[in-house]
Amino acid sequence: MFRAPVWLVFIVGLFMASAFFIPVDPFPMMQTWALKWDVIISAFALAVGIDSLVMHHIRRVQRRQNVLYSGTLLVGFWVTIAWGAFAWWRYGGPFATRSTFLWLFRYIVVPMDATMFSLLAFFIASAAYRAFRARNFSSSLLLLSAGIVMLGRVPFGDWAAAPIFVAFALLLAFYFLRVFRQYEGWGRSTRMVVGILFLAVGIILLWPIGMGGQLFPAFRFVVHSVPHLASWIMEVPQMAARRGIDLGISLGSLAFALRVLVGIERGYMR
Amino acid sequence: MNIWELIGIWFAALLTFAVFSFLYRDNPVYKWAEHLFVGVSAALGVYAALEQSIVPSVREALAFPGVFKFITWIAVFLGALILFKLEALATYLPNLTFLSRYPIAFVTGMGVGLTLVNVVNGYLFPQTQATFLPLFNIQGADWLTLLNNWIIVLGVVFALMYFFFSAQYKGKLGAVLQVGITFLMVAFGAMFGYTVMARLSLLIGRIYFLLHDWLHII
Amino acid sequence: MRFLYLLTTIDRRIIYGLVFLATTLPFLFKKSPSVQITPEVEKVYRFIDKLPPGSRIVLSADYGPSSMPEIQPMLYGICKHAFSRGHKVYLLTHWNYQGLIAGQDGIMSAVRDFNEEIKKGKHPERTDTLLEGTDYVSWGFRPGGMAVMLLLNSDIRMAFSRDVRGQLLDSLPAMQGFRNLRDLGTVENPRGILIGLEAGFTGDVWVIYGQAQGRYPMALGSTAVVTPSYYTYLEAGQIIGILGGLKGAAEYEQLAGFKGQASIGMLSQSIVHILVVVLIFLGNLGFFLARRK
Amino acid sequence: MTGILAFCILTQPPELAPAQNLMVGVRSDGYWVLWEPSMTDSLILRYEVFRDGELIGRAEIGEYEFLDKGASGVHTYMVRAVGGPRYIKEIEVWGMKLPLLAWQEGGYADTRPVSVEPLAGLAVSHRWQGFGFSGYRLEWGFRPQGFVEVIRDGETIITLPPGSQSFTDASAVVGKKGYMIRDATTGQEIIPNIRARWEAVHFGGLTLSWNLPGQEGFTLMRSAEAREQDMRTVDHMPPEPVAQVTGQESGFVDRMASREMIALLRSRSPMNIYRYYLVSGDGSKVYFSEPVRPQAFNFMKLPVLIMDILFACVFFGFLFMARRGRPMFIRKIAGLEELDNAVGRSTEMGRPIVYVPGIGTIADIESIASLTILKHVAKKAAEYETPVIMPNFDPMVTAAAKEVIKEAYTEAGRPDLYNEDNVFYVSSQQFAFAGAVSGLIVRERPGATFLIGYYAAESLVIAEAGYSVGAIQVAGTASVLQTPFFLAACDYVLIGEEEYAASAYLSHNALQMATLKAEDVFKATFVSAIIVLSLLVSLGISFIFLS
Repeated sequence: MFRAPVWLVFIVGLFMASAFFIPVDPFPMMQTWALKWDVIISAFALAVGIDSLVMHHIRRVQRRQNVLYSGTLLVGFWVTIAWGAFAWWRYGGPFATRSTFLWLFRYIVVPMDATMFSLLAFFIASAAYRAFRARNFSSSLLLLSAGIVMLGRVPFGDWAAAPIFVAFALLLAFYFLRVFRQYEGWGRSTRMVVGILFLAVGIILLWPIGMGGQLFPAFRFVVHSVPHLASWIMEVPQMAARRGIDLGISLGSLAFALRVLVGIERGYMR
Repeated sequence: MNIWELIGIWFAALLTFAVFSFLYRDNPVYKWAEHLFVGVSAALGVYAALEQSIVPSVREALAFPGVFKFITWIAVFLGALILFKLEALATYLPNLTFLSRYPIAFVTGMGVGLTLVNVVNGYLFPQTQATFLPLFNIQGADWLTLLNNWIIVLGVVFALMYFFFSAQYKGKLGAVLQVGITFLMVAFGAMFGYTVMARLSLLIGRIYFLLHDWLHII
Repeated sequence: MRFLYLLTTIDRRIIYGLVFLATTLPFLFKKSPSVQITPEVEKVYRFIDKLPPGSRIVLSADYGPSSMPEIQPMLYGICKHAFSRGHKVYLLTHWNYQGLIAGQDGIMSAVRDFNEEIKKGKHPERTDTLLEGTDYVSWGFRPGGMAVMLLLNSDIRMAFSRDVRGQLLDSLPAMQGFRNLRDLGTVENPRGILIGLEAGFTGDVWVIYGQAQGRYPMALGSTAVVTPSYYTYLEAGQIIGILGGLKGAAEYEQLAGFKGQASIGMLSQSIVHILVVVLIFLGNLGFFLARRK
Repeated sequence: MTGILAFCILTQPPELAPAQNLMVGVRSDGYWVLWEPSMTDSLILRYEVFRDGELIGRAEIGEYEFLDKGASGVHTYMVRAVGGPRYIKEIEVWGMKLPLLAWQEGGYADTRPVSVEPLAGLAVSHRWQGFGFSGYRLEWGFRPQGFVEVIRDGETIITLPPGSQSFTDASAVVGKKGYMIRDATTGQEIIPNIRARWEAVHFGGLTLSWNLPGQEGFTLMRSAEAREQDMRTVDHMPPEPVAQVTGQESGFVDRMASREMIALLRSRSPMNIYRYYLVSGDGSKVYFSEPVRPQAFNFMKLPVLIMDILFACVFFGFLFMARRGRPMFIRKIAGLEELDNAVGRSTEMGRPIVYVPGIGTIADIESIASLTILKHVAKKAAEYETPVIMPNFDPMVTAAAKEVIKEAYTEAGRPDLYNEDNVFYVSSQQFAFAGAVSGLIVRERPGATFLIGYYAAESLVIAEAGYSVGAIQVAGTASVLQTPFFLAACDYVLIGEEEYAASAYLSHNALQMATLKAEDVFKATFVSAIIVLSLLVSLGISFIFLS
């Protein structure tokens, strides 16, 4: 029973791949028409998705499980369907510019969707606060590059960057210089060196800020370098690592396409 | 600013506070708003599908001359087969649901064929070729380009080797994972920093709506 | 020491309150700071500025309501800039009704404001107001994503035979002589540009499938979440520039010389970003001081 | 006013000049006769076209072409320019006298007849080279203000727009590196950085060879017919001269056609069908060739085909080896012990485990990998007698998860512990699912949470809930955009493809092992290619797989 659709995938897949290599007559036209078929068929696929959602909630209402919520969903669904049909008849199309049907989109979907995602702004702040602790080398790198990029991309961020990094360097220096005695041998010396290093960085960064409070040229140089440092991090190291990861992922999608073409992978057929 | 818009803005503000209440705790008002949102957006999806794609496709199918019209009708018929997956039909005609596999197979075949070729032509080769960067003897280029080229080449190489699972990175080779994880951490940190601004823009958009459209303060 | 311990475990609801205040209060000051222009935004602005008048700007509004605050100011800014340079604007979308309505609202507000400016005489070279069909066209949505992009490379009318209002494309003056996206020329001698306003994966599909075959000039405006992944395309030369997040929109507004929604939001962005970094520092302060070994 | 008008017209010399350089182009729908206006065009009333002596059509004023529909075979064409002296005629319109310009059909002037016949024996070959040289790439560091002139051996070959910093000279010859870059405004001259560009597959160009009687020279001309993918002809380019050639020639390369052909093969822009013409010296004979179509196979994309075939061979090779049970080495992912001691610590605390498979459907690779890791976690939980609670986003994944957990419990020897309603479907809406799962985590207060699978924006909502109840969190997702949030909120994260490696390591499933090994082979090739070719570029030879 699985045979025919798997062969259809193989034939259509092979044709679309070979049409890429053959610029002469029949193939480009057939490829254009195959793409047109694809547009028509995926239009029907939308209907199936919506049907499974509505049927699921109808069953939950019939089984008396959270009737209020599933009821609200169904009422919302059928009211929108009715309003849409009226708008189509009245304005020649539900999404015509003057149609009142857009009221539903503008005043229910837009606020809900946008506010739902904006919750993440709160979660990001609390997650950053609780989890960005410089436990080891890699997590402190994560923290440092996040901090620089965050401060580098906002207008006043660069002014605030210098004092924050000074405080951070001095904190780390204080920690390492207090703790290095509890380690022996190699661990002890590295911690001492790192502590002194952070102390030096803190004082050097402090010097332009502390110079009599007025905007000393050195301070302005430090301030203006933060945005450039932020865009440099985005354009070079981030781009390189991202390219490495994406090359891996596209090899993965190539392998997945091969498995589906040959019919080993049939998840999509459920 | 007619009465409908006024009601709309007040209802949108109500929904916005309903969602913000989720910050405190999961509460019935939030659940009610959530389900209303799901129902309305599903119905809007129905009309989007009907008005923007199914109706124009069928209208175009009739408009094309002769043999092309016939070809387009095959596509519409093949597309209609998917409807056998609908639960209403599936309950009455369970043994016909297998028919819906053919259109899905056609669309999957299209996706697979295009992926097999275009991932290589559009991503693998161009991105790899863009990483063949000169590492020394660059006349006239300043030291920053040289440094950037080194970092890009090393970054891509170590990121790829970090996801290399056929070699046992023991002892000395462990350093490869260390350098790889360093590049990844810098990249993820940058992505995190970049995303804070994105999520904040959404919150700013909502606050702008509350202050500007609802309360007319700004 | 108790105070240090308190520093490391601030209750998350207090943090939510702080973020809410830090976002709301700056709005009341009504002062939008000047943003530093990054090269990738400037490239897009210069490219559109240098295009010969009457070239074609194709906008692909692939975003939903949740990304409207970031991308709508970009659409608004690009449309106003294109109209002031006398270019024609074309709008399509791959995100069914969401992108369609968001894009439609954006272009309508840009047209309305531009027409008011014309009436106020700000654009001496234009006497008549903008008309749908002659100055801007909205093609609407067709499902299929990749399929539609490849169709647009060979013939627009195969993918979109009618625009959103149901008018035949051939009947619109703006569509005369516009057969497919290759009429946008190439990066060397451009006659237009395709700008993908992306909030998801469609941007990569545009570059890998659309631009790789059509070779037309292309730029991407996107939410800040997705922007990092486009730097690889920028460096490889597949796109000419990126508008990243609300900051990208604010930079474009500043280049185009008007104070839009993006610029107003930048002050709150600064305050909250600084708040987040200070919170990270406080978390580490308590963490390190309390840590013995 | 009429006086002045009359004076300048009537003084024109009466005799007429014939149309100039008559040319016949061949199109799919017939012969296309083209000519340029005669010297005395102002006196000409119309042009008449004659085929083999008899009149077939005329061209109105301002038209200098005529399509002889459906014509084929050998014919002779001639164009007659009909006209005569002009005079002013007074005409009566509503009682007003208006001057009107009129012609006397005084005479006509004929062009020399042009005979058109197919060019027998014209051989066109597409020259392809593996590892072909495709020119020098010049790069210079400084940013010029004005226009930039690229000078090769003294003469300027191109002027680039201001601000350009690189140029590829496609018409270069191997070895001749006398390049100089001059900034037009400042006059500054520097030697650019020169790199030879070699291509894996290089299109050598269209080479023509023909053999015509008679000794005198010919003009080689070319016309093109651009045809869109749906076979409708888009536009015709009239024949334009390419070069002066002799009657016998073999191996003549037409450079312009090669460059356009490359553009076509690289990006399948409208398909140009070329046609060559040999026009005799005095313009009396025109030989036309058959249309030169692009080859059936687009060799420019050969590297893509080779890459696909290689990948398929490597992948299926590993698959058959894995199916026949050959042991394959996959390194132990550091995170795997984390999975086990997370379950262990959760048992010490006597609290359940929550496993969230993300919002992927059954067709996503990440959901399938997550189910494999679920089996390992469930088996470990069965040994420690800790309940596993699993909220789901997709009904299909729920059904599959139920089976996976049942198998894991029976393999661990504790089928009695399996509790049917610990694995349940929650919702298919992203944020409804996130809200419900975080509510569940806050209520159940699990000792350990596993967030493995495809995640989107809701990843942080769930991870934040897990963090607030102090659970040990192990996350794993290949969606790179969510990894930073998991890194911030979870104790251990499987980054990107480590999720697939973990599921392959745990399950030894042949298909997943083969995919991983095939990817590793190509990752190694890309790494070595980048290292070797970057060094080569530094030495001045840049190699491109796909131009």
